[in-house]
Amino acid sequence: ACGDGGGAGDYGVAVGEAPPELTMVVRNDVDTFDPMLTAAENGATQMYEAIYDTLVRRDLSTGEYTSGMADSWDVSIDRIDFQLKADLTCSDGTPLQPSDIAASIERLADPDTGSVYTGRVFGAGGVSEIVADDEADTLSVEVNDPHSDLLDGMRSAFIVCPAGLADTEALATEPQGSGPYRLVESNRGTSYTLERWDSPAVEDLTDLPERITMRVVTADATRANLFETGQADLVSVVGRDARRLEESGGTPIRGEAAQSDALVFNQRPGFAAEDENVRRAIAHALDSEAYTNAASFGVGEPIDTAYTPNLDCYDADNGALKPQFDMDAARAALEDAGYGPGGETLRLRLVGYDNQNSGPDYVADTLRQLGIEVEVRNGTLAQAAGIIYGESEPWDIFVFPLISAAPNPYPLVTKMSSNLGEGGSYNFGRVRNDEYDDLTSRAPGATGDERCELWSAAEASLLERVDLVPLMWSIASYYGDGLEFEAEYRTVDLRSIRTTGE
Amino acid sequence: MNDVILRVEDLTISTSGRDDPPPVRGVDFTVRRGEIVGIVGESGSGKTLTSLGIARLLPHGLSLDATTLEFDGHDLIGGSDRELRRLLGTQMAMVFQDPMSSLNPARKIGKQMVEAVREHRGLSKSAARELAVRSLEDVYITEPEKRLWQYPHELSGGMRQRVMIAMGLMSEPSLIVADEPTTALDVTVQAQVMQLLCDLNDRSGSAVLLISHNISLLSEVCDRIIVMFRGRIVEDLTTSKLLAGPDHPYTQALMRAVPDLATDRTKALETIADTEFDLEEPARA
Amino acid sequence: MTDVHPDHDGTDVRGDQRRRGTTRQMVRAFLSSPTGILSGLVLAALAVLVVMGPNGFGSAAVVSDLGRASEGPSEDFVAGTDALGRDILTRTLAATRTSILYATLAVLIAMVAGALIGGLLAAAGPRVRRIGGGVIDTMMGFGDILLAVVVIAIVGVGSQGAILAIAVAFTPNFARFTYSLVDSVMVRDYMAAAKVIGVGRSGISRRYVGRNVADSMAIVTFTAIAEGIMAMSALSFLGLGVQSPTFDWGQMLTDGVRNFYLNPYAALVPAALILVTGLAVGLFGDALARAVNPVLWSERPSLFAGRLGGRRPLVGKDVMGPGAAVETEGNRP
Amino acid sequence: MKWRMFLRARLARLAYVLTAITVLTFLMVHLAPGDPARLVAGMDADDNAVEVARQNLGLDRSLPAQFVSYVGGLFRGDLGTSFATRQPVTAEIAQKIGPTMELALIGMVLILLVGIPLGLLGAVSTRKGGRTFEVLFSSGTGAMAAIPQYLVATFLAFLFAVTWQIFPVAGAGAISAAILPAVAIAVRPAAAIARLVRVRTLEVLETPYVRTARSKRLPAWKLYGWHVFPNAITTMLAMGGVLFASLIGGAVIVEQVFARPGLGTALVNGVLLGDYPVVQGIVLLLGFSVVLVNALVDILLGVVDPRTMEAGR
Amino acid sequence: MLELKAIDVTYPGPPPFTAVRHVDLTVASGTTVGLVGESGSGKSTIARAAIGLTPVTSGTVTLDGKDVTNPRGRTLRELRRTAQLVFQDPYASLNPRMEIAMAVQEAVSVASGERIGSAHCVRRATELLDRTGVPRAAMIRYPHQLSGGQLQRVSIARALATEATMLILDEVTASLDVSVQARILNLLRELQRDLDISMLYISHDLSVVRYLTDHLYVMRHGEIVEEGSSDVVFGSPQHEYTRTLLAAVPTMGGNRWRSRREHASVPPLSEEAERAAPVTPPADSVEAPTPVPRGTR
Ligand SMILES: Nc1ncnc2c1ncn2[C@@H]1O[C@H](COP(=O)(O)OP(=O)(O)OP(=O)(O)O)[C@@H](O)[C@H]1O
Ligand SMILES: Nc1ncnc2c1ncn2[C@@H]1O[C@H](COP(=O)(O)OP(=O)(O)OP(=O)(O)O)[C@@H](O)[C@H]1O
Ligand SMILES: [Mg+2]
Ligand SMILES: [Mg+2]
Repeated sequence: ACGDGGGAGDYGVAVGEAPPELTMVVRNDVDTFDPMLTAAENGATQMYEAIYDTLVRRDLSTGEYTSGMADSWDVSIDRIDFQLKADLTCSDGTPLQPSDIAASIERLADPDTGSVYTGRVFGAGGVSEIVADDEADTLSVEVNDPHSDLLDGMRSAFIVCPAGLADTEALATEPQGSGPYRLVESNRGTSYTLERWDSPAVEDLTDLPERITMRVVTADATRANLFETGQADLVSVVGRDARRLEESGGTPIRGEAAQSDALVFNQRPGFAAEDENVRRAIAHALDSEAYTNAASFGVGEPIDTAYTPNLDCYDADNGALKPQFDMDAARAALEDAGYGPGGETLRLRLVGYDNQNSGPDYVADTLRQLGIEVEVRNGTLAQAAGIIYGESEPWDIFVFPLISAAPNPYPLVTKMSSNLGEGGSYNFGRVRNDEYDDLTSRAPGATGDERCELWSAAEASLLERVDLVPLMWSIASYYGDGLEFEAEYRTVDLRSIRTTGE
Repeated sequence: MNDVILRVEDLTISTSGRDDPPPVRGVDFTVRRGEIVGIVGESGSGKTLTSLGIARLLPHGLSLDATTLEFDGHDLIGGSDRELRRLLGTQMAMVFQDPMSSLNPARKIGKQMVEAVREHRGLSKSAARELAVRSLEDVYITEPEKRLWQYPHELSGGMRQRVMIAMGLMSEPSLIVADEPTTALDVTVQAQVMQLLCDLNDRSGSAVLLISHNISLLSEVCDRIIVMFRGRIVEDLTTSKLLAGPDHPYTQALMRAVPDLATDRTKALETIADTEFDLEEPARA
Repeated sequence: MTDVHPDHDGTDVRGDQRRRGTTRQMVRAFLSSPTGILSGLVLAALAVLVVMGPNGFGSAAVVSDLGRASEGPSEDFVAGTDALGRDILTRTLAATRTSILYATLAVLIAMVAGALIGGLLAAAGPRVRRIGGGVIDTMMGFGDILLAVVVIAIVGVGSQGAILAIAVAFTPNFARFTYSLVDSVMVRDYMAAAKVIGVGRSGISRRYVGRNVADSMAIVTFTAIAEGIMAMSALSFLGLGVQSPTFDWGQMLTDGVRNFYLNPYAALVPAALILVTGLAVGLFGDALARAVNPVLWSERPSLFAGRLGGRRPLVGKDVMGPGAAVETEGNRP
Repeated sequence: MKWRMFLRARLARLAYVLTAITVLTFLMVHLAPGDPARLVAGMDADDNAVEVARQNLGLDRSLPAQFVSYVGGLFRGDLGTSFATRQPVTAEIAQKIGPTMELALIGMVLILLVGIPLGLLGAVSTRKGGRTFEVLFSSGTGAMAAIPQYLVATFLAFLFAVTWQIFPVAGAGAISAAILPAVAIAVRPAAAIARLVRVRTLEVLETPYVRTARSKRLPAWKLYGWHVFPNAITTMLAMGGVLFASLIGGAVIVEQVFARPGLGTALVNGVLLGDYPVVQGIVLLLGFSVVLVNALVDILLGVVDPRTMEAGR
Repeated sequence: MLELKAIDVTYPGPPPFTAVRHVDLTVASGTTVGLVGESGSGKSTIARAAIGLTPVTSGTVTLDGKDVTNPRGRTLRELRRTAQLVFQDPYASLNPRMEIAMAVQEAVSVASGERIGSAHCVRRATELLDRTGVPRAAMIRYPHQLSGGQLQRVSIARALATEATMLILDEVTASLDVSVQARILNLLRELQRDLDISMLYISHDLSVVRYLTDHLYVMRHGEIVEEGSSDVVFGSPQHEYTRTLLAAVPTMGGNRWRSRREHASVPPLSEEAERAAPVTPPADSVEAPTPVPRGTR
């Protein structure tokens, strides 16, 4: 369908079936095909979804966990027992035994691997035991601390085949997975071609396109151009070019992020934002809607809570706890902090992330209206990370793109709590919110209604102390040429793509 | 066949868009076949421009006007382009003032030499080369075959000048216009070049129009000498007349201004002051 | 002394009269070129904008109005608004100061550094010259942008980084230019003559090297500012240029280019200013070159330096020479 | 003999320039602010992950030790491993060099095809007294040189890829995909070349040897082709190294607009991500090619104009 | 006054080239000495060596009895106060960015220690320019605004401004018109008479040398082949080369070629004359290659 005539949406199959061939454009390149070591977002994740398999999956339309490599599973608060499918095979044809899967998970759990996902998947305490039984096709994972989101974590535990584990260096360029697709052609930085193979793990092969070309284009406008000129079937646009596509008749499918873009502060001793009044003043000065316009040109949605509506413990009422947009209140709070007229001038260093368009500029602009001197430092996510984690460059405010694949509140804990990591090293803002620490240490172990109550209270404590100022619910617009599908912020569910015949 | 190879009547060369008087004004002269004619005059009197005008090679920005400009019986002003090309390409040869820069530095001597005859006489490559070798021999250049493969910068000034002459001679022209061909050279080399020119004139009957500052030199070589001053011809006289005593005071002064080996050392040289010659118009504003 | 008639018209040989004459001639030479006048006017207008700066436009350039963000061209906003609802036209005009000043600063640093390096190299021994020349050639081989990017890798992103990067990137060019300029002056006969007369080191460097090099340097520096603006804007495009709240044409153009499909004016307005500045600076430089070089004041006819002699490039050995001048006593002015 | 000396001098230059570049690029990693290990480990990493990353990168060893192993690697053709992709830098470069070279080559052809004839035309018409053309020429080339490349690129994409859809919007591989980016990077250098050729041609046209050639009454194409052009071209050849640089530099920018992979993009990303081995490798490679191009140009100049070889000593 | 004893000058290579070999040359006080010879024979090299512009490899240079071989510092300054070199091309040897009065003032200032523009400098410069016949109106002009003859006068005035009593004139009239040449020659004679200066006059033009000089040196291939009082050398040349040289000088009404032409048969160039113009030029006498500026912006 690559612009070769036929017109829009003509994939040569009946309406409602998966298109046999598909050209997708992803927003950034795969950094490495080692899914445990990746730092990238959309491009890589989308690719792993196709190439690697996971034990469980989640249906985006229903929110239900569905079968992956495991047919069934038995979840407790600190342990899962999986019953695996028989005769699993790697895409290179070698059989995949439960012990191989266990080895892959162990690598993920091993702190020496240096994976970012270790804590998120297994919780603060780490893994205590992984047991595989090749005869019975079972696998069990047990963690040290109770972790109610363990099952969800397993969604992002991509299983690497033995060939990959044997040579982790080669894994960087040659994926070794058991997912439904094989990488048949790779032009780094430009395009990748994936081909479906007869994986025994896939129930219905016709649900998936036979061949997917993934092109990498970082510029929003260019992705939009590719779509407009019919050179791509499925693109995502995160910025203002969405408006152009809509004007020319495209209807976007929303890929919602879990957790909101928010302002976070450097609360280390000696920094201005250590003072709650300063944080409050800043929070009062910011209008979520205005920020959303500046940062996403209206594609995202303004939000006042840290948890987004697609999160399982979302509580809209917590929004009232966030200081509301009110410049007078902001001025008052600032004066309480000893700045402003009569007091000294407040100087702040703002770190922004270049995907947030004019968002950081908006924040800076507004704060300047309060008489605060703001210096902006926009960079890539990696640069921003270098600043906020490193001790070499001072910073005060960070516009934090909290985008998580997990639809639960746990990922936020790693940023806001002092419980995790040595000396709170995850907690880059050195937030000292004892209430939050306490609540979040209990929440992962709780079940039923209590779980969400605890999480909700934890969110409330952050908002009350203004440790976090939620601003926007990030949403990526996906446009399909005569296609419908389910999407998250970072990925499109390949199994859900269907032609619409429009 | 006409006895006169070059006839110039009322030749004026003017600069475009300037109020200055034209650098060459109303020049008349003729050159007969086989004749050696010299042009002498102070610097800037229009000698070079006259010669370029005759060859229709005036630099950009100058325009030419004449009642008659005839070469070998062909009208150089009205004649057809094609005809003139061939005529001037074969029948008139130019040897310029500065041998150091008159040859293309980026082209081998051989190629530069043969291109005119190949163009106008359609000679084959080998025939043209042979001719070039013979021509180099004619100007007493040693190892002519080797020279063809050399670049101009590999030759001495005197050799380059001889190459220039040899190049002009290849098509056996009826007129050689040589503009100060020896100014940059040693007296000994100058003597060789002069000998060559005379030699050729003798052998193939080419007429020579020789331009020089050096009136003594011209007096040794030429049959006739034209004296130019401020863009005009002030006197056109035979060499014997010159030696016997020219009529025009400028020519007389010119002869006295140049010391020769016999000049009286105790006397100051005579010089030519600007005001001395009252031509109709004052020189330059 | 029979034939020499010095016209004793009582002219004095003193300094001020001389200087006045020189200035007058320069001005006259400058005014004789229409392009020079035109570009001069454009530059004057730009200078006004530089002086005004962002604050000269009141709040229009800096204060955001999110209610009217990302609008297309309208009566209120001739070129539309940016993502924070600021008028693009006003903002572009307001950005003139930063754009020109930063580029100028970078170019000046490069000029000083390059002149020093080039001058020292030209005065150094053959070995140093060869090695230095090789390094400069190679640095030049990298080109402005690449060098600047590499510098930014070291010094970090931001206005200072960008200025420094452009300065470093331009330095080899200036060094090379100064080097060949000084070198061409050094080998000239008048240098030997000056030495023979016994002119001291400082006299040589001021009156000989200095005077013969200064105007070409000044003009090249001047024209390099346009290049500097371009290079700055390229850095902005790569995300390595000046950072908010500072804004320059490059930033605006970059933003405009990203928004090209929705509001092309957002790109075209700053592009037009960059273009106009570049052209004006170039033409002005040409006119200036003619004005300050006494050799070009009056284009005198001569066979090989005729009308074209005046249009030699301002590079290399021919800067000072009038070509093969046909000099005659009869040509006395 | 002449050639041998000439080549020896070139090789010596190659050696010391490369040494200088190697030391400089190596120091770059250590002069740069920030912690590469942190950058590699990513946003969500804790101290442990960072430490692991540091060890993996070999950044925990002493500076001289690192330098020795870096230089040792160079001799084995090993430029290190990319921080971001964990791939050998050589592999990384091998993947990116193709598209960039393609762009540079097409760009070069365009520059020559447009710049030289335009310059010659400019010279000829100036000589004929075409004042209007002269003004057009100088303002035209001036404008061409004063428009930022990314605007040109975007504009070309807008017209030819989006509006008329003659060329693909983005990508690499097919030649057609390289045309627009090549045009975009060729515009400025072509203008520069045109100006240079014009000025130089005008100079050459006034030389005595062209007058000599005119006196032979050769047809125009021979006069220009044999006498004017070879002499006018030397200046342009001497610009070869710089031309190459401007193409690569242009590629950095244009590659972004057309979403082409290439050395330029890789370099900028390397800088932005702090992926210094890649930056180091690319800088080294470019330095090498620049020195090589300069040497080639010198040799070519020696062929076209044999006098330069003697001056080159 | 000026005495060169057994000087050798070798230009450093590669390959090194010995341009002048064992040259002895004396210029007696108040006299004019001529130096002639073929192109590239080392005449200019001698001039430059005498003035300390080119280092002498061996031998001594004395000026007024003082040793000024390869002078430095004080010696150099003193040497330059006594001896001056005037170059062939007056245009090239004047700073194009300096008005000619300034150029002369500068020389005065070097000699007197007074500031440029001081009353003394102005007066003396004006005086010298008047003396050499440069019109007053021309004094505030730049070199390119003057004619070649005027410029050559400025050069001479500048040399005199240093209060030099020894002038080395290297082909000073080669680029000038005959009538201008005559004026310069007259000026030189006049200056010599009035100021009692000594001159070393280097030229190709034997007629001029004959007219101007008392004593003559003939050079070839870096060596002096003949020396003697002008009258003697011109009258009865001893060396073969001198004879060739003299024979080649065109004389008014001399009819070497014309007569031959009239008598038809022209013998080819003699072997000897061919050797006089070497087929292979000395390595460096070829035109200096123009370095092409690389990467000019
Ligand atoms: N291209 C030109 N444009 C305008 N005027 C010119 C041009 N070339 C020469 N002239 C002027 O024409 C006059 C005659 O010049 P020409 O070169 O013919 O003199 P000449 O007698 O050959 O002098 P010389 O002995 O110095 O060669 C001079 O005043 C010169 O300035
Ligand atoms: N700087 C230099 N380096 C090397 N060789 C040189 C240098 N200057 C001159 N020569 C060589 O020294 C020889 C003598 O040169 P010089 O200039 O003294 O000759 P000349 O007699 O003045 O010649 P001309 O009559 O042409 O002026 C020549 O062969 C020349 O090539
Ligand atoms: Mg002439
Ligand atoms: Mg000499």
